[in-house]
Parts: sequence; C-alpha cells; structure tokens
Amino acid sequence: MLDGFTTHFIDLMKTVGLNFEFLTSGYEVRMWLDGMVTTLVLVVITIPISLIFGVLFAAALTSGKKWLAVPVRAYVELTRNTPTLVQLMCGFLVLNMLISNALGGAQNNPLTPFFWVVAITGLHVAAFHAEALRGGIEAVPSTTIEAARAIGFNSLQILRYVELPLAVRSALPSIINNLVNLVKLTTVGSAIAVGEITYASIMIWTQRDNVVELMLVILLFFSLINLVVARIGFWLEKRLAVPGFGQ
Amino acid sequence: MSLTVPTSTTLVELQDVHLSFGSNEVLKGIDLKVNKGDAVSIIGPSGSGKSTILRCINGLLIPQSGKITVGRTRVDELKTETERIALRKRIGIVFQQFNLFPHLTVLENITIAPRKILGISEAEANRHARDLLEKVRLEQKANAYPGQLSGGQQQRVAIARALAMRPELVLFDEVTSALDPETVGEVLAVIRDLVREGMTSILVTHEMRFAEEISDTVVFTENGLIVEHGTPDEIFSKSTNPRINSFVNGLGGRATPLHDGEGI
Amino acid sequence: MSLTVPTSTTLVELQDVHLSFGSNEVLKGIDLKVNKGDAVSIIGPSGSGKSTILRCINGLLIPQSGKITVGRTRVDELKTETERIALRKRIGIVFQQFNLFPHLTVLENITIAPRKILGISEAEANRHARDLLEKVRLEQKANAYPGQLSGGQQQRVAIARALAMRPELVLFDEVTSALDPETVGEVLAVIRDLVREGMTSILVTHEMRFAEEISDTVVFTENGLIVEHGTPDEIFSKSTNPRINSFVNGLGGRATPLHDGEGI
Amino acid sequence: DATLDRIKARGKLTVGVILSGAPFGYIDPKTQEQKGLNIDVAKALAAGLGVELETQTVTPPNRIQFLQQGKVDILIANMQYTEERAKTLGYVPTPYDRVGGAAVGRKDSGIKDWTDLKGKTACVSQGSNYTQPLIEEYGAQVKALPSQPESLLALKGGNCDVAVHVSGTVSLMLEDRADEWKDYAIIIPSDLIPSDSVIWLRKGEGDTQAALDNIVKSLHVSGKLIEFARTNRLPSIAYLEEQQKKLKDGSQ
Amino acid sequence: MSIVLKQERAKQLPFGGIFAAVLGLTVIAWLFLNQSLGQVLLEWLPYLAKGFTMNVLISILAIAIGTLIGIVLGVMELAPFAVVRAPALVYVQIFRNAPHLVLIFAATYIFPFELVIFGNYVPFPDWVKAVVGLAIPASAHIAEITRGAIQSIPTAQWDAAQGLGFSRSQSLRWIILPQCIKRSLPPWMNLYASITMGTALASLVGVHELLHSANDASTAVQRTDFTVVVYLTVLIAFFLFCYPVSRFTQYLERRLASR
Ligand SMILES: Nc1ncnc2c1ncn2[C@@H]1O[C@H](COP(=O)(O)OP(=O)(O)OP(=O)(O)O)[C@@H](O)[C@H]1O
Ligand SMILES: Nc1ncnc2c1ncn2[C@@H]1O[C@H](COP(=O)(O)OP(=O)(O)OP(=O)(O)O)[C@@H](O)[C@H]1O
Ligand SMILES: [Mg+2]
Ligand SMILES: [Mg+2]
Repeated sequence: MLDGFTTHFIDLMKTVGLNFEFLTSGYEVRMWLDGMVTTLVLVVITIPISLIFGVLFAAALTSGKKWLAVPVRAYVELTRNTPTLVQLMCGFLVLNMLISNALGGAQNNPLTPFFWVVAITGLHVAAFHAEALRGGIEAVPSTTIEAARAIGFNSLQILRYVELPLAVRSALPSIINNLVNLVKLTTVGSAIAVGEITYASIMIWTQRDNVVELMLVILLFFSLINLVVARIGFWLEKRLAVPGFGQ
Repeated sequence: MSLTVPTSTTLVELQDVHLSFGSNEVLKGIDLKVNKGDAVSIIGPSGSGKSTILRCINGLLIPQSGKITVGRTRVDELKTETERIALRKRIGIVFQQFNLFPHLTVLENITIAPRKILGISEAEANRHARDLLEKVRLEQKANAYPGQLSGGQQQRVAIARALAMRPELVLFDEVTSALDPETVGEVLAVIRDLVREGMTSILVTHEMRFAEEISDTVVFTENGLIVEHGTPDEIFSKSTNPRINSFVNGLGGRATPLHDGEGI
Repeated sequence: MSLTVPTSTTLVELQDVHLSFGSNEVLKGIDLKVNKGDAVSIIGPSGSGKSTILRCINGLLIPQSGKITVGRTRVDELKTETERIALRKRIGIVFQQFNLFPHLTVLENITIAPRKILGISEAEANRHARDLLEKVRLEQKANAYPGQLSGGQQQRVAIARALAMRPELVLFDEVTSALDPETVGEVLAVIRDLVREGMTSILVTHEMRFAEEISDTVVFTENGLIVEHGTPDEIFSKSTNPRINSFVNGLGGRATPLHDGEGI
Repeated sequence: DATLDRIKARGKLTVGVILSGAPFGYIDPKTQEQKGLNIDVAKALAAGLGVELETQTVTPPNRIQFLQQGKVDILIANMQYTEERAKTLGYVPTPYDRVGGAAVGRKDSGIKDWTDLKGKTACVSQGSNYTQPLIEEYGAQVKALPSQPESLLALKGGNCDVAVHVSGTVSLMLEDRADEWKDYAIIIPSDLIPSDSVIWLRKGEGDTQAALDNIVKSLHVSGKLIEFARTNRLPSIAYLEEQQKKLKDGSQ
Repeated sequence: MSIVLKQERAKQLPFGGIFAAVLGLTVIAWLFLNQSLGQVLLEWLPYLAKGFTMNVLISILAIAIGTLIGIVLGVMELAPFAVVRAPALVYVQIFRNAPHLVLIFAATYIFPFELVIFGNYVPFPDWVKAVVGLAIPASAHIAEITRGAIQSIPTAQWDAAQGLGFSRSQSLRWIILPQCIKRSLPPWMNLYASITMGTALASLVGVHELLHSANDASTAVQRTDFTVVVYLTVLIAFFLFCYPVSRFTQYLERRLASR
C-alpha cells in the first residue's frame, strides 16, 4: 500500500518535472529518512544544551568574578567572530586528533562527529544566548537587586529568583531568533559526515543528480521546524508575559 | 552626639560611624540609639546621608570606621556574605521605589523570601502572607501583578514583603516620596498601625507632621552629621536651630504637603 | 451653520462635511468659510474634531460626504494621489509635535521640500530659507540639527518649513500645546507677525487670549459640530452659550494659562 | 559533435581534475603548481587534440554536476568505470589506469579482509563509488567526508576503523610519511572493486570519445603513460605494462 | 555596592583582542620553536592569502547585493497592496529560515556555469554562485531589518512629509529611509559579519576560498602539525577580520542607546 503511494507520488511529481526516482531505492530512502530523524534529534539535543550553557555563560559574565568572566568572554568573542564550519573542522579534525593522541590512540577516543556537531553548534549559539541574557540581566534595575539583597537573598538566589526570570523575559525574542539560527546551523554536520538531512541529500544527489528536488524538501523541512520553534517561542512569550512589565 | 551606654532594651546602636564613597565623605561620625519598640524618624535635607545610615544598619554598606550593633550583632565586623544575610533576615527594609519583583504576583512577592530563605512551606507562607495583606488592606489583590497596582498599593505590598520575614526591626526609606499625594495617606496609615503595635522602626521621611505624630525620637541630619535629636516636640516646636526651623516649616527641605491618611 | 454663497474672496469653504472612522462619527456636518487674508481660530474641547477638520482641508483625510473647496479646487473630489499632492503644495500645515526631520539640519529641513518637490535650485532655496529663518528669528541656527534646539525653536523651524513652499494658506494645529509655558510666547509672536502680514490662516488653539487677539473669526466646535461662530468679541464676551462661557473661562476645556508672548 | 566542435572552436580543452593528493593530483608545495598523473594525462590529451589545456579543480560532490552543466569538457578525476555511471555519462573506452580501493587502518585493528568490515565504520569521500559496495556487500557503516584529507584525519581521530580511498594515493602517503603513519597500514591486501580509471564525458559525444580514445591508446603504446606513472611514483605499473603489451599486440 | 559592581560589568575590556593576541603569539612561538614548520607555513601563506581575498570579495558582493534587494523587499513588505506585500513576505519567510549551506549548494547546482548574453558566453563562475547563495539570505534578513526600521519611525514623520506635499515614495526616499540608516546600522553590521563567516561554507562546493586553500595546503604537505597550524591560521584570519567589525558594532549600539 505504501509502495503504491510512493509510486503515485513519483508519477505525480514527474508531471511537474521533478524526479523523485530515488524513493524506490531502499537504501537511499532509508538514509534520507534517517537524515530527517537525525536532524530532528540534533535539534532536540542542541536546543537544551545551548540554553543551559547560555545561562551558565551569562551567569559567569555577570558574576563580577574575573576568573569566571574573562575566559567566558574570550570564548564568546572567539565563537561569535569565526565561522562555525571552521570551528567544526578545528574541533573534529584538529582537537579530536590531539585528544586521541593524548588518550594514547584513536581507539580510546569516545568522541564522535555527532558529539562535535552538538558541542560546536550548541556552544556557539550558547554564546549568543549569553549575550542576550547578559543584556537582560544588566537591564534589571539596581534598586530591584538591592531590594532582593535586603530581603536576605544571596547572589545565587538573586540570579535564580530575580535576575534570570526578568532577563529571560526581555531576552526571549533574541533567544528564539538564536534558536532558529541553531536549527539552520545543524546542517554543518554534513561536512563531517553526521548523517543529517543535508548529508543524506548530498549522498543521494551526488549519485542521482536530483538537486532541485531534494533542495525543495530541505527548504520545506527547515521552514517547518523553524515554524514550530517560532510558534513555541511566541507561545512562551505570551505565557511569560507579566502585566505592567515590558511593553 | 551623646554617647549612650547600651541598656538592655537597646536594639540598634551606631557609634561614631564614618563612611566615604571614594573621596566623598558621606557619614562623618554618626551616633544613634534605638530602643526596642521605639519609632525613630530621621529628617534632614537631601544628600545629608539619611539613606546611607539605613544601608549601614542592615549591612548593605560597610562603614570605614565606627561601631554598629543590632541586637547582639556587631554589624561592622561581619566578614562573610552569609553573616550579613543572617543579619538582613532580621531587618526589614522598604525603599522609596517599592522595588517589587515585577514577574511575581503580590502573594509570590511576599512569600518568596520566607519560602526560599527560611524554607517555610508554601501553605504556611501563604497563610502568613494573607494575614499581612489583610494588615495592609490588600487581601483582594493577592493574585495581581505589581504592574496592575497603583503606587500606593505597590508600596503597601513592599511593606508586607518586608514584614513577611518577621523582622525585629523595619527600616523605611522615604516610602512615600515616589507616590502621588492622594495615595500617600494609605501607606502612612499602614505604618502608623505597625508603630502602634510596637514594631521597632526607623523612618526616613519628609512628612513632617507624620514624623511628629508617630515618632518617639526625631533625628535631624545635615552634611553627614546628626545635628540634633530629641522628642518630636523638642525638634518641631522647641528647637533653637534656625536650619531646623526653616526645614521643618518647608523652606529649606523639599517637604511635601501632608496627607497623613487621617481620612482612611 | 449659515450656508454662505462663496464670494470672490473666499479661499476655503466647507459645506456639510461628514466624516466617520468606522462607526465613530467624528464630523457631523461642518460648515466653514475662510476669506483670503483672514485668520480663523477653531476652539473647542478635546476630541471635538478640530484636527480632523484641518486634515480634511489639506486632503490628508477624505470626508464621506460634503463639499470642501480650496480656491478653485474641490478637495473632496480629488481622486489621485498626484492631485492631492498638488493641493498640499498650496497649503502649509504645522503640527503640535513639530515633526522636524531629525536627520536634516534646520536649513535642510526648510529647503528639502522646495528642492525635491518644486525643483528649485539649492542656492535659491537656501536664500529663501534664510529669509524665513530671519522671520522666525532663528538666523543663527541654520546649521543646527533639530535635536539641538529647544521646543519653541523647533516649532518656529516647523513654521518656516511650512512657509517655504509659499503656501496660500497655513493650518496650525495646536502648535503650542507641546511646549513649556516659557517658550509658548516665542511661537505665538511669530504667528502673530504672519497673520498681520495677511497670510490666510486657520488655527486650532487652546490659547484663548491669543485667539481673541489675532482672529478675524472664532469657531467653537463640540462633538463634531460647529456650535457657534463669530467675531472674537461675540464668542469670548457676548456668547450666551453656557458651554462656551465655561470653556473660555478655563472650566470645561483644558485651557492652559496664557502666555501670549506680549513680553517678547 | 558539440563538445569536439566547441573544443576546436575555442582552441581549449577544459578538464576537470581532482586534487585529492599525490600521485594523481596535488599542488606542488614548492611551486604551488598542479601536478600529478591526472594533470599529465590532461596535458597529453590537449596536446593530442592540438589545443590548449585549461584545468578546473573539482571535488567528488560537484564533479558530475560540472560535467553535466558543460563547465568542463571531460573529467579526469579518479572516477572509475561503473555500470551505474555509464548509464548517465559517456566515457573513453580505453582506461588510462586501473585502481581499486585500499583500506587504511590501524595495524592492530584486527581487520584482515573486506568481510571483516561488517558493522565497522569506514570513511570515504563524498561521492565515492566505494560507498555502495561497502554498505551493501560488506555491511560497513559508511561516513562520507567532503574529501580525502578530512577522511584521513577522521581516521586518525578515531572516528572510523578504516578509510577507503584510491589505493595509489594512500600507499604513496603511507610510504612518504611513514613516521607519522607508523601505526597504520593498508590492512586488507586485496583492492576493493578494482576497476578501470576512465575519462568521463557527456553522453552521446561520439566524436570526442573516439578522438580521445585514439590519443589514450597511443599514450599506452608509446609508453608515455608508463613514463607518467614513473615520474609521479605510482606504486604499481603492472596494469599499464600489460595494457601496453595488449595494445601493441593488437595494433600489429 | 551593587551599583559599583554594575559599572564594573558594563565596562567591556577588549577580551577578544587579548585572546587573539595570545592565540597569535602562541602560534608564532610554536613556529619559532619548530622552524621547519614555520618555513612551510610561510611558503603557503601567499596561497592562503589568495584564498582569503576570495572570502572578502564574496562577502562584500553578497552584502552589497543583499542590501539593495533587501531594502526593496523591506519596503514591499509594508506596501499598502497585498499583491506587492505577499511575495515579499513569502520570500523573506522561506529564505530567512533556510540554512546558508543549503542555499549555497542550491545556487551552485541550479545555475548554469555560463550564461549566453547576446550570443556571447559569459562565464558564471562558482564564486559568483556563492555570492548569490549568500546574497539571498542576506536580502531576506535585510528586508526584516528595513521593515523594522521603517516601522520604528514615528507616523508623525509621514504626516509631516505628506503635509509638505511629498508623495509616498518621495517621503520614503527623502525623509523615512535616511532616518532608518542610523537605526539599522548595528544589525546590518552584525549581518555582514555573519555573511563573512558564511563564506567559509563555499569551500564545500569547491570555491577556492580560505578553507579550501587550507585544505589544499594540508593535502599537499601532509604533516599533521602543519594541518593543525593551518586550521588555526584560518581561525585567526577570520577572527581578525570579523572582530573589529563586531567591536565597532557594539560601539555604535552603545552610542545609539545612550541617545
Ligand atoms: N553608591 C554611591 N556611590 C557614591 N556616592 C553615593 C552613593 N550613594 C550615595 N552617595 C552620595 O552620598 C551622599 C548621601 O546620600 P544619601 O542617599 O544617604 O542621602 P539622603 O540623605 O538619603 O538624600 P535623599 O533625601 O536625596 O535621599 C550623597 O551626596 C550621594 O551622592
Ligand atoms: N485616525 C483615526 N482613527 C480613528 N479615530 C480617530 C482618528 N483620528 C481621530 N480619531 C477620533 O476622532 C475624534 C476627533 O479627533 P480630533 O483629533 O479631530 O479631535 P481634536 O478636536 O483635534 O482633539 P484634541 O484637542 O485632543 O487634538 C476623536 O474621538 C478621535 O479619537
Ligand atoms: Mg535617600
Ligand atoms: Mg487635535
């Protein structure tokens, strides 16, 4: 039944000049569908990682402690001003090899390309989250913080109960924007053979010459994911909206 | 000025407190004693160091020299953040700019400190908070956000929040100056009740008639010094200091017309 | 109210003008006649439709029914943007919120429309602009940016800008309401000069004494209708309408204290 | 046909070459000129046609695209003959070399035969014709990286058990940089799908095909190809010698 | 106390610059210690530099084209007619959400390698395709920046312009857009930096830019330590190019915020 559907789809597409012949090849279809799943898995894993590290970085940047702020600031500047692809190559090809050597051989190195994509893109976007949150934290009036201090909160409690909740609200639009970028960024994984959708598509179109067809699917796929991300962001903004705060 | 020996009922005592911001000497030797259950008002021109005194008492600022005692605690000798936090739990402070947490409801604003700092259960904290809200006459606003309240209502919530930690002492720093004249009265009425119930309080205020009415002692600061202190009567009616007279009569200070909430 | 037959000297005429925003009827049949060289003041409470009348006259709004004539042009029948632009070139308008272009200097603010719309040469436009700046007593500010000027100075530039197109008619919409009392006078003095020179003007204003002093005719609007019109004397002194009396005497309207610039 | 006419009209033969490393195609570290067997063959072809040579570097993922679009006239780009490719592309029937895939891996990996790759990870370059046999015949997990250097670095980093590439390139590299690669070797003695390296062109370009075929044949017969192989230090020239002999015999 | 801390935070030390200096010095020191490596890198530097000029060229052209098209699209997004608005909105939605990598791939594969214009063959080289591939998302982002900037101009400015007799398009040209420049400069520069970094993706489709050159170099030299150094060089090159832009953007943002 499914096969029938596939055949119909291929025929239908042929009438508009699109070649979806590859859907009949079991191994290519499997790779392609796996690619979609991998992209989704990447998105689902990197989003929380970027958020967690974004908060940690922002906390370090605003901690007022030099030994915390300086290295994080240096990382933020480095990652914001160099291409993610180059970072990925440096990480996966260079750092990974050095780690292998340090561990006494490649067989002892547990780090996979998947790990590197998650780490590089997640931390890259975390730097952008951190900057947005830092802006939000610094915008919290000092009198509000003083009130919190006077109640008896310690620095960590002030961050947790006062600064972050307020910063998150004002930084939310930028954070959503960063997440949309993160979703797009996962495609660099194709450069180091992480089998996400772009990689799978490259593997197929280098054999079959059906770039336009696969490209359309990719564009639709990412539009869809980002639509969902933006929707969730919009919903969150609505939910977190506090009367009389912000606009 | 007068170096009094602490008696058993003394709750707060400052002795020769000096404090500078950089080269700017703000407190130039403050002596002050507040007994348990008393209400002390601090009056004086802008920039004379009134807020700074309050901040020294609850450890938000640390003086360069001098002794500050609250109960048995030597505030000026506290070394760690933890110790200062322990002190602040015992002292409530209410600011001019209410400074409520805008993302929390009125009830949450009041309960957050008892719950997160004292570890009191939510139910227990809520019960206490509702009692306090009744005291400040805002029972029906428990679930509103600060942005939905008038200035006077926000300030009353701020008072309830300070009381939620069951402090031994409450500091009020010009709590009515940011309010429009019509809502000043509501807030003063709440403070009057508190003072009558015997809460030890130190008030920085520009509401002369209110200070006169409720204080046990009034202190006049100028230029980082306490230039005079005494009963309200001594300061407001019998003072021979011309600065004080002109200030009290609304010439030298930024005294605002009085709305003492008698009508509430 | 009185349907006057246009004479040879009539410049603006509105006949039974009706205008609604959605279901909100804002103008409910306006009749108004302005002769060449006259100054007409429109007064009336907020929301009564004063600004809307001005916007109809220069074609920024199109009424649902009624006739509007400016010179030989039937404003209500203009169909295209081009036709309306041709009309607006003949009518200067000055708004409450000066609305200068912040990215241009004073001189550029004044010359941009003549240069870009009329195609006048830069030298010629600059010469005219400097004459106008002299008229509004701001010769020395030609190269300043709006952000560097006081409110009163900005408003005078806005007037000069409106005059730069050599309009037959100038509309002033509460040009002093956004100004602090001290600078109101400067602006009124400039308008007084203009009116005395014979520029046809329609002024919406809350400066009653100013309207009384300079107008040939005063019109009182309320609720989308012109409820009374006449000489300043008829309106300000002899009106029998209690609404007008209380408005004029600062009870019903938001009449501001008068600073009529007599001292400038 | 169109291609040959165009080559003649322009006086220029555009060849897509791949710079995947010595001995086939690389940039000389000293002069930074393109060198290698692919380049030499391209030069000889241009000379044989009496036109100038223009090279265009291609990568595995874009080489077929370039050919199809007409950006290059022919491809000398480490592309072996496969039936799949022959369906969509034209090719010069006489091969200029024969190569297979060699698997580089750690000496202690315990892999001895292609069948040992079941479940193991093999790195290849994107667009490689080894992908399909590795997956479908030997059940390996294939990771395709943009090109050979990345793949070899991935091998060193421990992200694959073996890297499968054209045997000539990897064996030369293992020899030249023996120190760096001392723990690694070509661990499977036989080549993977040894097949003929052919020159690819667009389908249906019969004249071009014939013209080039003649040139390639003459390169075999004259021993030019063997000479190219020697100067470029191809590890094995047995196939070329055999071809020379066969063609010589055939032409006599 | 808290106020003092805040001021300390707000003061931004050029940490990034310090970091680049440290990284650069490390590399130089290393090269000094390992002279043969330094020698090789020196030999390859001109080749790498040639690659990097390609990055600069692509990024400048992409942002220039993207800006022109983006402004038009941004104005279209605010047009009073749905027929004009809709296509602009759809374009912006799709291409803002599309990964740069995919667009570059698409551009190189979909466009022909040469165009026939009046019977002449005009080559359409890969790097031009990369320009197109990056100009498309750039234009989508600039459309949003433009739209936001136009909407942030008070409507009173439109009233004033129209009251003077400016038509809609004249108002836009002479009054509104010039005021938008200042507001949109910081986001524009952010985008420029991001496009510059996007040029590295062009290596994946065979454009001879810096990363591709680095790859060639490491293939040719085949030394692990050289590969490490070359990749670090690439990182530093991009950093040195983008960091000043980003510092200047932050400076502009602060200056505008203090207005
Ligand atoms: N954090 C600070 N850093 C530097 N100077 C400060 C700081 N806080 C207060 N000052 C200075 O200390 C002096 C006293 O300030 P303080 O706020 O105690 O005055 P005040 O009597 O409360 O005045 P007001 O009635 O205006 O609130 C002022 O000159 C003020 O500028
Ligand atoms: N663009 C608009 N859309 C909808 N309603 C409008 C609009 N402009 C004005 N109105 C309504 O039309 C009515 C008259 O407005 P108008 O601005 O003419 O009053 P006005 O007499 O000038 O008042 P004011 O003295 O406050 O300027 C008001 O009720 C206003 O809310
Ligand atoms: Mg104070
Ligand atoms: Mg109005």
